[in-house]
Amino acid sequence: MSSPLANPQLPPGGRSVTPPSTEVIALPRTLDTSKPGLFHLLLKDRFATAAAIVLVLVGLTALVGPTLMGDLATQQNLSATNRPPFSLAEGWQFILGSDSLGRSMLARLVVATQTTLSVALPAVGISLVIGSLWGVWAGFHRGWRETISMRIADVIMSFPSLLLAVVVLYVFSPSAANIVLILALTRIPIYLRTARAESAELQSRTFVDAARTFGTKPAAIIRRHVIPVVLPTLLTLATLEFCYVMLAESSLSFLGIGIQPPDVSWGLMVAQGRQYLQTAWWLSLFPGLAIVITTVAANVLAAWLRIATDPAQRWRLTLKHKRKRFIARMPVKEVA
Amino acid sequence: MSTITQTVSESTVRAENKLVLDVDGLVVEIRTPKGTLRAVNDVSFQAFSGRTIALLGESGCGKSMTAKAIAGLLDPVADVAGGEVRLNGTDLARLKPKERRKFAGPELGIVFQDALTALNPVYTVGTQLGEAFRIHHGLSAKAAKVKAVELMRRVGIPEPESRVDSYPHQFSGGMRQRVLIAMAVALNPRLLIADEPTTALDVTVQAQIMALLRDLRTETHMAVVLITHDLALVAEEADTVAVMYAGKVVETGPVREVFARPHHPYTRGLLDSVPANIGRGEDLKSIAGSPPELHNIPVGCVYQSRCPLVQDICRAVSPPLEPAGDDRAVACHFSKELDNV
Amino acid sequence: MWTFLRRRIISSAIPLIVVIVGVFALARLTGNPASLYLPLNATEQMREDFTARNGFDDPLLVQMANYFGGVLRLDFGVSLRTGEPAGEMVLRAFPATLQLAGVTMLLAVVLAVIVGSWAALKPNGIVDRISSFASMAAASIPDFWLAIMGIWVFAITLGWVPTSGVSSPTSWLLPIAVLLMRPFGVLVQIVRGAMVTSLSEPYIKLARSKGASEVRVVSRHALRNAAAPALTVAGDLAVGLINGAVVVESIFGWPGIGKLMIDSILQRDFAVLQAAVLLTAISIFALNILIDLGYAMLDARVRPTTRARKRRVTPAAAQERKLNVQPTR
Amino acid sequence: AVANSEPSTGTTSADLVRIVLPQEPPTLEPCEANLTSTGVVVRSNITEPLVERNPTTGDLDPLLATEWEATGDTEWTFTLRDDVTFSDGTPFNAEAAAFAIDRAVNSDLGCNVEGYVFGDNDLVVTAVDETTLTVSTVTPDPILPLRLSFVEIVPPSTDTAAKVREPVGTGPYKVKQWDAGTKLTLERNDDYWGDAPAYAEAEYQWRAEGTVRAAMITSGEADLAMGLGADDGAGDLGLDYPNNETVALRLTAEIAPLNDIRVRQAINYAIDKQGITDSLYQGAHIPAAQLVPEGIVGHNPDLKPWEFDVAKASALVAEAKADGVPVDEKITIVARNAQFPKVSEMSQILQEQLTQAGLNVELKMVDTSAHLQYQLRPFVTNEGPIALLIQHGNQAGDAAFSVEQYMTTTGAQSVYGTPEFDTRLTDASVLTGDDRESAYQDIFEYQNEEIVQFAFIAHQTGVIGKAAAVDYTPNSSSGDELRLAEITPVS
Amino acid sequence: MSEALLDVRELTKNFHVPGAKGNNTLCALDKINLYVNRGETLGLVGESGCGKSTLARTLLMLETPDSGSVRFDGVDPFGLKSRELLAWRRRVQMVFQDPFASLNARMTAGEIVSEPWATHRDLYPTKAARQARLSELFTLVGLRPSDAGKSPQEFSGGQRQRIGIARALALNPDVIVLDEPVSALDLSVQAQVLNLLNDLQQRLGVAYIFISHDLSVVRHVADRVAVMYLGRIVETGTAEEVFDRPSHPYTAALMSASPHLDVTATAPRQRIILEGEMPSPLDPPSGCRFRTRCWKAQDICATLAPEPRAALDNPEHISECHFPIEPTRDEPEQLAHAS
Ligand SMILES: Nc1ncnc2c1ncn2[C@@H]1O[C@H](COP(=O)(O)OP(=O)(O)OP(=O)(O)O)[C@@H](O)[C@H]1O
Ligand SMILES: Nc1ncnc2c1ncn2[C@@H]1O[C@H](COP(=O)(O)OP(=O)(O)OP(=O)(O)O)[C@@H](O)[C@H]1O
Ligand SMILES: [Mg+2]
Ligand SMILES: [Mg+2]
Repeated sequence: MSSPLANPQLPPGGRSVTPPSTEVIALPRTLDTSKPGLFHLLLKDRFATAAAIVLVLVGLTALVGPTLMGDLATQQNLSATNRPPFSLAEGWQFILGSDSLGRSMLARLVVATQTTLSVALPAVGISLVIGSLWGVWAGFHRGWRETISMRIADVIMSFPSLLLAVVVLYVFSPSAANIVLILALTRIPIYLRTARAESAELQSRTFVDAARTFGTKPAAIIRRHVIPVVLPTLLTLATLEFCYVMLAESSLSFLGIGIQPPDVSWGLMVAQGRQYLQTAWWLSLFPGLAIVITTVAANVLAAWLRIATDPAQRWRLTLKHKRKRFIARMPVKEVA
Repeated sequence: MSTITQTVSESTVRAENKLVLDVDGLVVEIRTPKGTLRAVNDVSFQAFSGRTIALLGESGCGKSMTAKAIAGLLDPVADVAGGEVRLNGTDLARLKPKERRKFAGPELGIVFQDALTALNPVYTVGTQLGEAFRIHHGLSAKAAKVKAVELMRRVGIPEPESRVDSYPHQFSGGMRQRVLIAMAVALNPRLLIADEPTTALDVTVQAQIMALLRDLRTETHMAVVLITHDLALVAEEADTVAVMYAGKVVETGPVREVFARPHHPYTRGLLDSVPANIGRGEDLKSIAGSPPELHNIPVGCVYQSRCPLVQDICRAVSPPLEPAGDDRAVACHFSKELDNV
Repeated sequence: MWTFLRRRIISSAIPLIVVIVGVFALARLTGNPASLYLPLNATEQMREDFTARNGFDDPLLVQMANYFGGVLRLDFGVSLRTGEPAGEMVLRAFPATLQLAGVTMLLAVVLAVIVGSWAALKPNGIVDRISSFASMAAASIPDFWLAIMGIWVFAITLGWVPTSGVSSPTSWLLPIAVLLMRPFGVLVQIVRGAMVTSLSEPYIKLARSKGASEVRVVSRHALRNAAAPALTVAGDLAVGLINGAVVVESIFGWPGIGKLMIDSILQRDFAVLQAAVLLTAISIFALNILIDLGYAMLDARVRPTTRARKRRVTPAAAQERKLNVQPTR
Repeated sequence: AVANSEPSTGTTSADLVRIVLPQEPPTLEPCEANLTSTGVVVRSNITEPLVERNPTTGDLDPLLATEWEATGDTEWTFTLRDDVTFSDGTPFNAEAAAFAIDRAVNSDLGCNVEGYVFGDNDLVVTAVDETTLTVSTVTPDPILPLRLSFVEIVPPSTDTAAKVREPVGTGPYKVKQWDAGTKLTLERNDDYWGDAPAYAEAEYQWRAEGTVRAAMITSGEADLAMGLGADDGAGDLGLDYPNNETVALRLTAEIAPLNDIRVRQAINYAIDKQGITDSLYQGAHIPAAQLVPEGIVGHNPDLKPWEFDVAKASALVAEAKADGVPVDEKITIVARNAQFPKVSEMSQILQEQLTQAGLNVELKMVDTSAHLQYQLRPFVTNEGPIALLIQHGNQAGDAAFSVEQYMTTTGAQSVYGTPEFDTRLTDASVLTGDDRESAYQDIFEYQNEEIVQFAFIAHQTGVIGKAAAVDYTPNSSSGDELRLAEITPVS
Repeated sequence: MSEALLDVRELTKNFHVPGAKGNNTLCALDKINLYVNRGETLGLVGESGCGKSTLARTLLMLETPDSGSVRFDGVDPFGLKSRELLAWRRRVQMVFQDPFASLNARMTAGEIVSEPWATHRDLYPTKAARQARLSELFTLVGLRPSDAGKSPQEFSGGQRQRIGIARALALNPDVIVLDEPVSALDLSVQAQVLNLLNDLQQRLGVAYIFISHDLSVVRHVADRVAVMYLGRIVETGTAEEVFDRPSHPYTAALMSASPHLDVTATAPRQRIILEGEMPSPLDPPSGCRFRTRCWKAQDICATLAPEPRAALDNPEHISECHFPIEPTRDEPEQLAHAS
């Protein structure tokens, strides 16, 4: 502090001449709205945007694909089997090659989208709903309800799900609905455990106590205060499970107890294509890629969504890259 | 404002009190979704050995940010965007992380605001206390533990030999706060920053902790920066005070004088809000409104929206922190008029 | 600790019995195995003999009682398929699975800790993005596809490892690599999340304030705290490996319990199935207990009811608190 | 002569031949050696029968018996070798042979051979002297020696109360070690009465995936891989061989609309047999017109596969429909997962092609156990009309084995028959020589014209992967009994 | 005393702490006696963990007491069944300490304040009535009715606490238990909230149980004060009595320990700095609970628990101590500072 007046931060002309410009920091005026819209936020994140586009495409495919290409997907042509992909010689529908029965890979992939989703989504949905509600209920009430629920979860977790699959699929009938049932049943504990833990923690929160002081019934408290809070966590979990369920379905197909032909799912396509790995790699690669891309997209979007819907974390998304060090160290006046 | 700090320094340098910390024009910026905002805006103050300076202000005014900036422990979203932090002449803000780490501990100790959660739950208190010695003096685990016991005794933890292997959760809040203070003073730093060291504690424990801090200060002659929002605590513990508002220092000076005769309407408002001075049933004089949001600080004086003396100039020109009598400085266009209100 | 162990073991017993009873009942639902084990043109008499010999004509409850009686005498019945004692078959297969699962989990944890921590140092940074993508993709590749691909590339084309079997140390590489994918992928996400949380905890600042180097901060302070959630998830994943490495075991000819279980399901070899389920269920329960013990070792807190007075919770502080409890991904 | 750079596992030496099977033998019980999974290891390697069918010529060759003749209407007499001992040192004699036959056919063990080859009737087996054995049946049985070729001879020390896992026999090999789950090793039986086989040891492993078995051949980890499919990737190392298996749809001809013969004929017309063999099996399979392939006594070389004619099929269906047959009724094709390579693809083709003919067809893939419910009596009757995809292998070489099972009204696997047909079948079964041959040929023709319980698809060809280092020529029985003695190193 | 609005007698509450070694019964409330009259404010002070919140929660029936009685307007709420209980719930409400944790962040301010009416449907049966009352409440606590659509995050701490108060007022209660309502707030905001509470009491005649550890605040708001230590009420009396002439050493120590904004004092204040900390409630000291930290403790304190005793000059000023401070003789200097 030998020469305090030589403070480099003071404008040369003295502070009375120019009002210090350090007060207002240049704010991006375009961002004035207090809540940047979700969509707007999405567009700012390239990865999340790409993921969303992928998922929308997958969804659309599942919706309209079968009506557009349903016939094509079952049309066999025993004289044109295992045609390699990326050739238009056989027509556009064989751009991804043909399968071992001469069916268009493209069409089958498209049709399989619907089956795959119609297994994975309900399976995830059912286990999500049952597991979450049950877990929330058990965690909220604690005590014996919690203990018994957790023991039931233990039982399901250590139960061989394959046996269940065999029983349901052979004793009852091997339908997509039954696969959904098995997958849903065996994944319930995942949600049950998470929901229970969160709900047990929530039930001791002050705002829940507050609701109790009005005489609010437990069911109403769960509905109003617990479920909205645990939902984001459970939804994130559900996207991870989405991947798991697709893989489990393909493993079932591998063992011959999954989706049954002539229905077709990505998992089944990979499973059946595996024996052609050396002669016709495209039979298993494309559906495998479809699984990978969809789950990665779902997870990227879920991670993003979770941050985006959490008021406490939202800021992470809007950050630009860290400024370079030299800018950060610039004297104040130059910043303004 | 540098002039002021100098005047302060001249008057306090008197005895053996040396300038330890010199914060000069510190600016801290935080990157947020709504743009970059300044949590600390041109803050300057100094700390002298053997003395306590209090940073006083309401929640969110930037006290902790200032402390963290000094200690080089800002969150990833925050950056020091300007100013200097000289600790015994070295500008900490310009050091590389590696060099800077050499200062952390031997030169500068810090006690954090969220003291009760600051201890690592998975290590014993002894391990954590000894860590500084292991890092800076390269002691063995065994030797560090001996030092840890010593430290615990020094901060008044009973039966240190048996408690050195306890985990933080086995300690009460007051004990944990002692451990944290012990950690901060382990290597006899020249500067101790105590960020709300007693806010989470009971008054009886607070009294114990403040007594401990006073003793340590006398013993090692370190400079103390005490961060708090408690006027009474400042009145009892600090020598000088810097009152902060919305990232700026609005008034500095010796505690006694500032509290007896505040020059800034905000300081005045704070003093008036203290309930102890008003009888049962009477209304307290509260400051209307609330501090400006940092991303929306108006042009001109930061206090304009709540100030009873506000005039047009306040909405246009930000008052600089200017000397106002002995050792004091204030950032107000109308500090002179305050006494007449 | 012994009381804890005792309590846990007792409280695991009932679920264990439920599992076995469930398996028992479900298995019986899959039909009489007579036609599988009798000649194609077996007479009605032969069927009846077979059924009676194996006790399948008793009421379910009687069968169950007999079974549990046997289990208490450590008699798990005889395999219909091989005629061997089911207990022996299962005990023979189990170590193979355990070794595979053990090595896989160990590697998965080590790799995930390294990658996850690295990613957590700069959330949303380039390393984070890449590792996030890669781990997610790794976790979503169908394992059998990967297995056959692996055989094709590494065993046939490159000739580095044997295609399958357990004959040499190198034959471990492919099965482990394939099995590794999902645990690794999931764990990276978890470790990363926990590390992001852990790195934003106040004790990290405290460690830094003592001048601790970045390596020390990450490895000693953050990691140990991040270990708990990772441990829980690793436990769940290990359960999956113990219970369900069916696909990989059957492709690589790994003589493990998963393969044995699926074979015994498809072959209606009830005694073996029940013994296998019993053993895996016991080991899963044991694993859970171990994890709880590990949890306690990692973290000395017994979750005490220390409740500091919450004074002056600022919006920023509230925000920070929230950040700390939620891993980002 | 090593095709591939050797990985660290194993070596191809004249000392060891390595074989990879699709599955681990459940046991090595000789009385179940007619099961493929057991027999492929046991038969003619560990144990031997009295007589042996030559898979190439179809004739019976002497083995442990040197001669045999019918010594009465219902009695056969066998002359046995006198220079044979079991691998455990006990001598082989008529006593032992009688014991083994008794154990397999007359005991309560529930041996698979018993049901598969002998039916309900017990045999009377008498050891006349050391080397003479008589076997009598209740009714005349012209093919008794052929049947006995399925009975593996074990020493009297063999357990009679339970099936054995590791048997003793007279074969060129004996069990050395069985690491259950991992591998099975046989070693040369140095006391073998015949020529010593080339390899000192044989090592069996098992892999469920065809691609993996093929990969083990290409990577040099195995010398022979059994049960491959055309696309499993064995490439040039894959050897095709006719494996006596025939694939067909078995139609529940008593349930509408399959009860109308026009519909059953339509199904036969609708299937593109050539297309299937060409596209799925690269032309290696042969479109089938009857239940048994060439080389089996009773095969009718004049029968031609039903021609593939969708128009005709549709016309027949339409005709039936016009007569009030409920052709819209759902017909379920039931097939067994992994029963043979590309079973799933074939099922899908069948479904598609039957649909083209105007039928309402569904596909149901099931596991072995469930498949057996459809395959064997008592049949599943509550699921409407069923077209069961069957794979029938006649290991014995005589059509009798096939028609008894599949065509008589009461046959264990037959869902339809007529009294006239039954009479023909019974009559044929007691004939011998050319009469027998032509009787069965007529029977196959008759089934195609009057009965049409089946829609034949193809006679299959098996693929064995064979490393370049070994010499082996597969034959029609290779899949059921892989004779190690026939494997030799490439010199 | 019989006409007291709320009368608590011998209220005891134990917690079972499963993990604890040895004794696992934690006595959080030990034979609490207190009463509140209509329209008055009872201040409750004490250190962290002494049982203040437990008392509040028990009064709100969030915990069930182990023994003792609570009478509210003559009825024991713990004996009530559904409908009557619901009616009772209306009359006692609570404002929580933490204005951030006590409001569900996913609801709007309006939803939060009107939440009680979802259970008490008959109170304001029509939507219009609820809407009107909502605006009224918002105005009453000094918020704009237009703020109803905002979510809690958009409010400052003081405003949030106002929302909490409005929610407590929604059912028109007779008593509001305020559990440290201002300790999370800044000084200037604290003043606003205290003013609001004062104003509401004067207008609505509602009684408060005001829990705080900040003596200056309690002194400002309370008519009567109860001082708690380790689950017991060690001293009660009117605010002036207790603050000006504390009789229990603990009360004196508390007051001495809190810092003072006294810029005129020249020398540092003499203080009673208590040794150590509050003992664990799992293992309370024998006899007088305060004896381990008391500078006046003697042998008798360890053996005999002191009985509540009224001060000589004032029967309403009761304390539990064998050696109460006599204002005339004891530590005159400290008390001077403490006042
Ligand atoms: N990570 C962050 N992101 C955005 N804003 C932040 C962050 N951390 C702090 N802030 C803001 O920076 C400002 C200063 O915060 P700081 O912690 O220094 O306040 P303080 O004066 O210490 O308050 P208190 O007394 O409550 O501790 C506050 O307005 C706060 O909201
Ligand atoms: N649910 C519970 N289970 C076990 N112990 C409890 C429970 N709730 C409170 N306690 C214990 O009861 C005692 C009194 O707690 P209480 O919360 O009433 O204290 P307090 O005076 O309100 O403290 P503070 O000022 O910190 O809020 C404490 O020791 C606490 O640990
Ligand atoms: Mg702070
Ligand atoms: Mg409390």
